[in-house]
Amino acid sequence: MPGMTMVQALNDALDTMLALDPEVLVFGEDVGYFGGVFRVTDKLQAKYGPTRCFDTPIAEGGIVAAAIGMAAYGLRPVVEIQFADYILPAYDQLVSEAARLRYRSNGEFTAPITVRAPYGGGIFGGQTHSQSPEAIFAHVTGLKTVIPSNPRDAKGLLIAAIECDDPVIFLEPKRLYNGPFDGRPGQALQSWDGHPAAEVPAGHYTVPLGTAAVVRAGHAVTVLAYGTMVHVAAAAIAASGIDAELLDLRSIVPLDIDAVCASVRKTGRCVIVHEASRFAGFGAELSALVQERCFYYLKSPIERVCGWDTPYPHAFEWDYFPGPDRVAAALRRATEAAA
Amino acid sequence: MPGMTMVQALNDALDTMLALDPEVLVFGEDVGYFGGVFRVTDKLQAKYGPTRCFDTPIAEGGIVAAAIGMAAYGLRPVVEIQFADYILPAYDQLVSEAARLRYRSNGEFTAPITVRAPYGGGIFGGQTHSQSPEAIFAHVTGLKTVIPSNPRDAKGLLIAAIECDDPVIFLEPKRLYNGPFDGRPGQALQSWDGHPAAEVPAGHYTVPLGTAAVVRAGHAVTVLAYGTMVHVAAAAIAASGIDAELLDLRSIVPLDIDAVCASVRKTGRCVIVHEASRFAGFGAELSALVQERCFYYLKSPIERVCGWDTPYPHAFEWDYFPGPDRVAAALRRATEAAA
Amino acid sequence: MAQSARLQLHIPMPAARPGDPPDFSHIAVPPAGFNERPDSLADPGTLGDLAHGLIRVLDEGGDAVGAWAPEIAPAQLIAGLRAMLLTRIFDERLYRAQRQGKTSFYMKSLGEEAIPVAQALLLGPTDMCFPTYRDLGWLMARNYPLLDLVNQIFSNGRDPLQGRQLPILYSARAHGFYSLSGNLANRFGHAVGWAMASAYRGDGNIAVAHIGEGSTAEGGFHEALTFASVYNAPVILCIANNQWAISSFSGMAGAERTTFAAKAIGYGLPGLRVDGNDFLAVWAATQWAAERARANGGPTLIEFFTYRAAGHSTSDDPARYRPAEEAAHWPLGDPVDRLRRHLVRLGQWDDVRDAALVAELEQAVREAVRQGEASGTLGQGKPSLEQMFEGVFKEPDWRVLEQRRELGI
Amino acid sequence: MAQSARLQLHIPMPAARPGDPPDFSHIAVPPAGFNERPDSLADPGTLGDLAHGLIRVLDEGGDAVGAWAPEIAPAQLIAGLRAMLLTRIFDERLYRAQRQGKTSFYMKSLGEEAIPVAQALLLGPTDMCFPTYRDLGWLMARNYPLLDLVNQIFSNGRDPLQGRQLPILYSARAHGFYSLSGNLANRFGHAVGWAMASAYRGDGNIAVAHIGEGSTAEGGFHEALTFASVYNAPVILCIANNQWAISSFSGMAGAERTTFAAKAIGYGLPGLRVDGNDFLAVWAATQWAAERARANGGPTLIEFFTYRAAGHSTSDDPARYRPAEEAAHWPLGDPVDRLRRHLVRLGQWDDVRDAALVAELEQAVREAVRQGEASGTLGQGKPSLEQMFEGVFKEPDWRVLEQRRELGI
Ligand SMILES: Cc1ncc(C[n+]2csc(CCOP(=O)(O)OP(=O)(O)O)c2C)c(N)n1
Ligand SMILES: Cc1ncc(C[n+]2csc(CCOP(=O)(O)OP(=O)(O)O)c2C)c(N)n1
Ligand SMILES: [Mg+2]
Ligand SMILES: [Mg+2]
Repeated sequence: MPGMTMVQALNDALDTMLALDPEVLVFGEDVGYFGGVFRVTDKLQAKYGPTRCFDTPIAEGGIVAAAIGMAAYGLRPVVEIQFADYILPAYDQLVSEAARLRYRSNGEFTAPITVRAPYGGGIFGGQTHSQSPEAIFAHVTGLKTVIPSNPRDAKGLLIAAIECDDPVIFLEPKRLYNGPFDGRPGQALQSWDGHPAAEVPAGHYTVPLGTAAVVRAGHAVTVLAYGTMVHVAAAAIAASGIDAELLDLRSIVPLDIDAVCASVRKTGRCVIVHEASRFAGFGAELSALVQERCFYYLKSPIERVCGWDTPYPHAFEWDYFPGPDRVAAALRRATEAAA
Repeated sequence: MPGMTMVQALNDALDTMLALDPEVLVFGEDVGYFGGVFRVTDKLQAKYGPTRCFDTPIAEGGIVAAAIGMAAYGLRPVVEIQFADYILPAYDQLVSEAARLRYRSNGEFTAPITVRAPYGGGIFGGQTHSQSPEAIFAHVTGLKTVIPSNPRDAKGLLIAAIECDDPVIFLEPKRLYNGPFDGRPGQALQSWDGHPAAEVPAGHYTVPLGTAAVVRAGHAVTVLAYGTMVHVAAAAIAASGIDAELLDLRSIVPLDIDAVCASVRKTGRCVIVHEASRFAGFGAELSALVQERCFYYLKSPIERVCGWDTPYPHAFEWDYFPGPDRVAAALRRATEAAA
Repeated sequence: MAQSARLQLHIPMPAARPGDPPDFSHIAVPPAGFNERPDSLADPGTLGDLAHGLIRVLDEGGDAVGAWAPEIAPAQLIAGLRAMLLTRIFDERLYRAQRQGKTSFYMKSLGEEAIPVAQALLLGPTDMCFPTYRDLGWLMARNYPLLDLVNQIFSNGRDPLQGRQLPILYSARAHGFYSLSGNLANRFGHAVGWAMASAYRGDGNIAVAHIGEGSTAEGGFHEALTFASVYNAPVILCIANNQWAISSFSGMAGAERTTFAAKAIGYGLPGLRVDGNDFLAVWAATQWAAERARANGGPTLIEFFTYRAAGHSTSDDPARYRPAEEAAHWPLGDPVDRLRRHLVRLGQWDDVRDAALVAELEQAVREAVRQGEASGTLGQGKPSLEQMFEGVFKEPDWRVLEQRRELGI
Repeated sequence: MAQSARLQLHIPMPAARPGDPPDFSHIAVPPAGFNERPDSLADPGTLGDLAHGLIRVLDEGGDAVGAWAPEIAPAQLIAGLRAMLLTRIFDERLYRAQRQGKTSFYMKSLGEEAIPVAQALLLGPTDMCFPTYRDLGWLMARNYPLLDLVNQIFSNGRDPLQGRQLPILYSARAHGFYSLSGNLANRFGHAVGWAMASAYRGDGNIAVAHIGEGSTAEGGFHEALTFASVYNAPVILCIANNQWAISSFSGMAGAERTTFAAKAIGYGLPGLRVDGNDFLAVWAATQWAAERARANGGPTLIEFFTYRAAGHSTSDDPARYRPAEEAAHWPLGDPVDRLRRHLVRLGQWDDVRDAALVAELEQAVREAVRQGEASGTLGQGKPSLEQMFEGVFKEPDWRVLEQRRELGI
């Protein structure tokens, strides 16, 4: 099985679904002839024709509105928002319409759309090409939110998202598109080649939404992460020498609450890692859930390692980014703290 | 001092600022001649003229965009979004522009705007006239978020918000506009008359943003609430007979973290109450902060009493709404749970 | 040449406020039959007059005149009158029910009934209407059961939407009526996507989208028009310009400067300005746009010029912001009276038949309300509690399941 | 009459893709001087031709012809040429700096320099430009220090924005240049609010807002135009139609059906379509709109018809989606060459002076880059770490203070 980058795996997922299901349409800004600014839709227009994969006007709200109308008709639109930072003009359509259509119409109309967006930092994109807005979707009843961390999951999760009968926000860590990243900016770019998770099965398969993956089993402390931070956390664990258990949540809604609780009950300690700003970020919900459900197991305070409560600052990318040193420090605090 | 309703107190705050500061403008949908669908801007156009208080086109994004441009020029716009549910079309302007303008321009341009919106449920407004979106603002670096619970605070906080040099989201619990509400729908409507907090000082005064109020001192458990839920929590405490300490946060950004920690360290137990859906709501951040800072003081799991993780359902208003019985049950769980 | 002056901020103001005499002197009403009727595939560049004129068919005497006069079988005209009357009678009765505390909220479409009724009768069963809250007439014309309407309004156990949605925000897929919701303008773009899907599939279905003139200020209106024009979607985009948006007059949405139909020009689309109180003009204009759409001619924007004769909703008191007698002075008259007059002129209608029809419809509405009340009104006899937790997702996740248990169900 | 047909979804396609010969046959270029120049307070209803024509002043030979030919002192023309050349030389040099890894990102305005340069020279010091990322020319014309530009691009310790913003997203209040950011269209409405504030105060300041043709599809564009027209704001709303939006041609924003200037008609505003590569036409059209705005005549929408001769940004390779030679075939030529030819024709310019100016500007840019590098390039010599935490609010709250400590500063 040849290794694939995450970009290739996502492209393969779209290719697979376009081939299998004539109701699947792929559209967004620059996704047609050009194949997308990150190449995720490369060659799909040439292969399936301009009515299956096409460009759109620059209007994220209009893109999502059109997708909802198509889905209500019976199609399976998969739209790309060029950067997650630019999903906000579509926020009202996602919250007030896509998320609520099934409920308010008692199932007469539904919006099984998939909204893909490159997400997160690590590429010196500055304030408006680096943000991680997952928390504002996690809070919305009726939306599912998925964040893959490697090529194999990316393909299987994207196919699962497209086949899901509910609207799915699919956030793609752009720093992982062409190689894993452990949060150490100094070194040479890593490639997906040879990475076990770069072995992507051909054809149709799914990774079910709502199932976390145990990336590393351990006993000293549980680390909850998703997206780029899974790799950063793994590097921090290795560096710290602490026998941590690392969970890749893969989707935050639905959340694999059983896997989270099982691990924390075993280790009695928990570190939560995400790139988004800390305050009212998704880490807060994870922390609240863990202390509600594992209170009598906890030996030390749950730690959160997150982006600072500032906008994403261009020159200070690596000062803002919660790298392996900050994660390792949290692992030490969590494991050293008195029970 | 005559008693005022919250509507009158808010109107008085706007009247006071329009009189004091020619740079203050008040505008929004139906706020001009008509005085607003909840009467908060009643008579202001007649008193100050159509260029100080006026109607706008129905375009929340356009309203906030215009306000930002005016603020950049040097004015102090105070805009009304007719219902908090309809603030979402302005979300991108608030997050990407108002919240970031000072930071990205290194202070060359700032957006000292105040965005008022009637908020929360309890009036059978159904899905789109009842929501509590505070969490999606609390997560945004650069925005302040204020939620008053009584007339006196409402006036003092609104004046503080208008005078604040940062953008402020000012959420007005519409169920409290014309009387307090303890969460028991059965009984006759209560009036603000005779309520101590309905005694509103005349003229200019402020309630500083970021200072919580201790509504009731107690030792058994700390209750964190804001807006309508302050009254519901008070009723639940009275009904339960538990010696709880009730904090009215008043603003969630800035958050009075010292008051929160001081209380929980004293009581060792904590119940968080809000009307918004629970998952990834603002209660999650409060829970995370409390367990991070008071871990070794906590005798029982922090409880959250919130709206369910469903849209706001018209017929089921009182099943969705976290009323005093649910709060009282949480108080019992928190105080009975073994240390 | 222009001189620099002290700048002034312009705040639009309506011609009349409470206390003033009603004033519609700024509204020009061309005679019925005035406008030409170009071919339905005509180049939009040649249609500018239609965006600034006013397509009218029924003259004062009740005759259908001019190039736009449509061919409509008398039975269809009578069906239209019936649906308009039924809408009006139902509105009156359910508005009262809200005042009686049987529901939380209600909105009437008084004076605007001709628009959805004519379109519902004209368009096909598999076409889809993306309505506003003033389009009850569509459901009446499509014979949607009155009892289902009442049950939805009362949020009782038989409510088709199971108490999840505000009264009158119906959803009726089988009747070609898309799910309504409170957020203005949001569904205008859904209509375009729906029409694009029909075109993608090579089906023959078209969409008709409705929006109020005040809501055209929302960005979503522009995005919908942009997508419709770029992809040549088979959709009819309709603006009901009823002069008011709650307390704000149409000038707050741009009417001081030009018509709403003129907005079509900036997208290279046909824009028709139509007398919305003229059942035949509504029919003819919609038919023209439907022909165009079905022939791959793409979208048409139609401004229906009408007047909101009632208050905005049960929460509103229009006497606070406009002269109480304004409705009576509306120069385009009442759509029901005008269609009635036409039918009389055709010898198809008389007072006896009219009285009988009104009595029959009043009886039908009374009966539906009685049956609805038997199933419960707001707060009494609501749907089973599980329904609060149903339909968040296709399958409930652990949060909803736990919360159901927490609530003891 | 139209026949029902099998519906088809239309997907716009440009005339030429890589491998095809460049094809601009669909672009009509009227002769310079063709359009009339109405009074600057003329009724928009009479201006339809200007929205569909193309205002051009400079003819092939470099003469200024027709009613729109403006009075410009030679010194001003030379200042314009200088700013355009400086913009182009600076772009070239800093684009290279990105390739050398000295910064993360860069965008050129090659071929579009005439638009911001003419406006910056024409408009007043207290007017405000709400720019796009292709308006560096404004800052050059206003003599913004080159070194400050370089420091911002290198995000070094002397960066006026202290490393907080992406390269080229400048802010320069004293030079009448509003804070740029990445989100397209969002600041179009700020310009309207700013202009409303000037009118409210009774000041004389006007705003000029820029947007790309692709970005006109955003809802914010429509909302800005609606507010501008409703409140008659003193603002000039400018669309730079450079034919491309990254890889999407202007047809993706509606250009298959009509002009962008025609969008003004739906708001009852004047719409001018202008040769954006003609310095004198840009000047004349802006002057007309500025006169109108200052006389309380309200907003004007201007489409500047131009061509994006470079790639979208350093992240882009246009050869992937358009013929490489397209720029060379652009029918409206190059704005620098055309202004040069005009100056020569006036006897105000020759090759010697031109060569001297180019040499001087190249030297100035080299020097600024050298000095900027001395203060540091991306990653080396960034601003002090506290700057990451400054300016979130006017006063830092406890979160920022704690996090600073956590980071050990
Ligand atoms: C996004 C949004 N903003 C504001 C409102 C509040 N609101 C409800 S109806 C209305 C007026 C709409 O006027 P118009 O579009 O003319 O429709 P009409 O009521 O006249 O039929 C307003 C402002 C809303 N429902 N949604
Ligand atoms: C809201 C938003 N959506 C998408 C983008 C990504 N993006 C950056 S530039 C661009 C193309 C803009 O084209 P146009 O408006 O024509 O301006 P031009 O680059 O041609 O000057 C896109 C899609 C963005 N920056 N903001
Ligand atoms: Mg209206
Ligand atoms: Mg462009």
